[in-house]
Amino acid sequence: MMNIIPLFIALPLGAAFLLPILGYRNFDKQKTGQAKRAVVISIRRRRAKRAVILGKRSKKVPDILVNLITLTLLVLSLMVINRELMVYKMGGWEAFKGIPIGIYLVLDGLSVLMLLIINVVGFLATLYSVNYMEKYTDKTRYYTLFLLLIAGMNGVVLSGDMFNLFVFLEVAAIASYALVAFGTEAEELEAAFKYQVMGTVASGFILLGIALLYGASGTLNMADIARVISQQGIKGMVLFAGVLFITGFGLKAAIMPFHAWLPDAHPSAPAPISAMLSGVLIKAIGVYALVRIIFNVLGLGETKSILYILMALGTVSMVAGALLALGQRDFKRLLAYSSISQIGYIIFAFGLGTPLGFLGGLFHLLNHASFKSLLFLNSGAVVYATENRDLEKMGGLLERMPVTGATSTIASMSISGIPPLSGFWSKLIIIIAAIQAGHFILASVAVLVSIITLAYYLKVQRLAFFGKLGQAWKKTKEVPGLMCTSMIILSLLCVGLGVLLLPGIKNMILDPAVEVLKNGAQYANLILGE
Amino acid sequence: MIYYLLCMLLFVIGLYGVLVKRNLIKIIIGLVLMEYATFLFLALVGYKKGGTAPIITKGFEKAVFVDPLPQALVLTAIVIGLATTALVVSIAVRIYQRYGTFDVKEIRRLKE
Amino acid sequence: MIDLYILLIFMIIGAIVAIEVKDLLSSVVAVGAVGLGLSIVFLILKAPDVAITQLVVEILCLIILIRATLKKDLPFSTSGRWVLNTVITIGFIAVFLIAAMKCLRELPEFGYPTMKVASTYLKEGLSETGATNLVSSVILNYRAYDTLGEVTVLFTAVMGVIVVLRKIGRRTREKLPDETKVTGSRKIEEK
Amino acid sequence: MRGMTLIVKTITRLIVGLIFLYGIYIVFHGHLTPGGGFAGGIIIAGAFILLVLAEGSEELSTEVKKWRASLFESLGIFIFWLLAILGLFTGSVFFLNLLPKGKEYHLFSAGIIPLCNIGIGLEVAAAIFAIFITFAVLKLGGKE
Repeated sequence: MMNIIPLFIALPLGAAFLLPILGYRNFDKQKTGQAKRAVVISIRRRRAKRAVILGKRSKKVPDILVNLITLTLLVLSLMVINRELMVYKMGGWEAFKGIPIGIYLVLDGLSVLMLLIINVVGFLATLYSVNYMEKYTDKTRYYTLFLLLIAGMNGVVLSGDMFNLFVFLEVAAIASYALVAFGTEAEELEAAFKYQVMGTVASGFILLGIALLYGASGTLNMADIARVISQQGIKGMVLFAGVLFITGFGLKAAIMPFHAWLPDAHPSAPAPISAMLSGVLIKAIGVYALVRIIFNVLGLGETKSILYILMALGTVSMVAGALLALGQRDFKRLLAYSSISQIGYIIFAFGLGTPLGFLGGLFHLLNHASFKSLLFLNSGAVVYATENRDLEKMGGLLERMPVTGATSTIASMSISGIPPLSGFWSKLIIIIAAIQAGHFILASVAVLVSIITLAYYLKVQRLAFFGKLGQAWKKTKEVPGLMCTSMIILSLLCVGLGVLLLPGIKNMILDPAVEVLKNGAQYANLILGE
Repeated sequence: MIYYLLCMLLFVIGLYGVLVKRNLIKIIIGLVLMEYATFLFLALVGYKKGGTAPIITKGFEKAVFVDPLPQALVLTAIVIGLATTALVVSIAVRIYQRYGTFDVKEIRRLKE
Repeated sequence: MIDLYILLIFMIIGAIVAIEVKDLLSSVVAVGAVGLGLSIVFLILKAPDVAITQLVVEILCLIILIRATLKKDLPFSTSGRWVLNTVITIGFIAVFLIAAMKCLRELPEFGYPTMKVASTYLKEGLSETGATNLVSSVILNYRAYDTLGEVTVLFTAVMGVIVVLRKIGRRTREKLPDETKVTGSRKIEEK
Repeated sequence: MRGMTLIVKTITRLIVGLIFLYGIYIVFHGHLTPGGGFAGGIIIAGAFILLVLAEGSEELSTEVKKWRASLFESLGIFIFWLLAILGLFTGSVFFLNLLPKGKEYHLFSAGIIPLCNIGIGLEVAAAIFAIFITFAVLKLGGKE
């Protein structure tokens, strides 16, 4: 059972390393096929021809392999639900006199929640990519980078070691830089450059924070650092490192003053990647890592100043993201600004510092992954069918693309908080938590932002899918089956995720995750033992 | 203490280059300088007065060594830095192909 | 350690030159000087492994950067800095340095590291891993998983470089090469 | 990229083998002396880079070179990955150093460390060469 944990990283990595070798086989056959056809020897010619045919057939191999891998990962992540806390010691290095000397992987409630999000969205995005990525060249390398992205994120959420977290964060981040630039058009390159510069600055801050913590504590294991910090009062150091981490991970999560790269980077990527970036990446390497380090490692859950910083950042990005989204005409850009606003909700909820706030934040994180990735997939479907992203030029697409239209309506209703859908419940919890903590003004701001959200999603629906069918789109057809499948599954999730709040199911997924954050610096004792 | 401060100064110079300069290559140079500063910081943290390099030779098994762990971290970080630099330069070169310049003011979307 | 001071100040001057000089090629060369200085600093700090790697990586970085800047009509870096932006940046940097100064006091004094985990490596390293190079025993045995991640980062970057620098990225209807054009447009019609 | 003068070419041909051998030495002695897979790999790549810089890249079929470098890179990293999951197959943990430790100060010691170094060396050499060759074939024209 324990050996499941490294598989989350080893499987996608192995497949990623294998794919270029498969790609080389294809290339080699094509090359030799072309070269040798000139040679007149008939046997060779026949072989070369067969090689070309084989090459065509084996083009499907990467598709199947990658989908199998992500499906396996999904099954594995379903298997780890509702288990005890597991600590995996890499290389079998046991603690020496109570000091951990190897790298630990830790699987607790919070990691399970993140693993579920990553692998569900990852599987659906690969399913979607099979057809969608036909528009681009070099699909094999696309899959390689995609698997590396997933492996990096799984590594981040499972890691129990500061430096290891940094390394896997870089794997995910570098894969995402390359994927944003995948189309190599001017717009994509500029977005990728901006994204990478911001991302590298963030990594610099994070590495500096890690170096400071190592210098002060002499260890890199998260639990051990937490113990050292609670034993000796290194107050100033912890605060400074906390600010460094908030800057670094805030840049990765695109919280408001650090958001400048997101509205360029997310729309420029291919649609499945936009879904992964907006739905998962900014949460896994931004919000998750920030929350884990601030609450569990540095033990700043009680420190008022840090909580106020988080709340202020959250409120600002909530409001500004929504206001900026209101003015957008580009479908994907609007979605990107909306992501900033929703991340603001999540950070705000964590900043409240109460158990109900944690519950709201985590639940909203889960919901946002489902509806935002669905919306990005929808926008991809619209682009796939019409080659157009401008909302003003669309209109009446529901008639021609019923699946896309219907699923996007569900997602829009969910994100703007229409009652029976999942988005409503998480926003409700966040607002109740804010009122409970005594922040009436901020709670009313959250309600107001929710109304603005409704307004701009109504605009999307009215302009793109309802109304009169534009003259240019008479011949538009619904996208292929696999793309529809993944959109339908995600829309079912949007409707059904509210189930997670029912008593029996709540204590399987959400409660353990809230428990982890509530425990704060107790984390150390859970992992190292008393 | 002074060493640490000088190291922070190097970090800040790199940060200044990234934030203020308006040329893609200069921005990349700023990033590289920031990386160097963090490597230097890690190496400084692990230095032990009077220690030797952490390589055991026959007859000197009990010598005083400097801390090997930050050195391992720096090795990892150097390779990560190289990877980042290679990718960012390739993107910059590609942008140059499109616009014929490294100047941010000429490049539409990078203007802030 | 006077040599360390001299080298650090040399590196800082090199960094300022690299940021401020107009000619891009000179600025790349200045970065090279900083990197080589860093390599010597590693030697002084008794880290020969890191020094070797820094040296070779530095040379490689230079090759890549010079390749990017070698062009006849070299565009000179414009210093188009806006006053407000600069003032904000410098203010931020000043705050950062002051905060850093306060926090750095809590670090153990230079030359006396805590070595909580590392003392175990030094004591048990040779008998547990069999490698006499303790850095090597850390990166490939105690923390081998980090090294897997590191190799993966390099692999990812190579994939990224090849992907970013390929000639045609996107199959649009106009840009298709001749033979795929037929199948490509047929595909679009089918949908 | 054009090649260089005859003097450079001749000297390059003389020393390139030595550089290559030195890189291999660094890789193999990674667990005994400073160096290891990364430094050695980059030195090996340096030998090839020197060759390309001196001879020029026009005569080379660089497309094939790029693919082949990419292939070797995948192979190298795959070796390392296999060594990592070897522990899982034998029923215990990831990254177990399961080979005997051997005698100290000898070339064949330290379990899987030298093998890991070889895998890393191959990967790094191929990776660096792939990056270089991709940059080398690029035509830095002005506006397209």
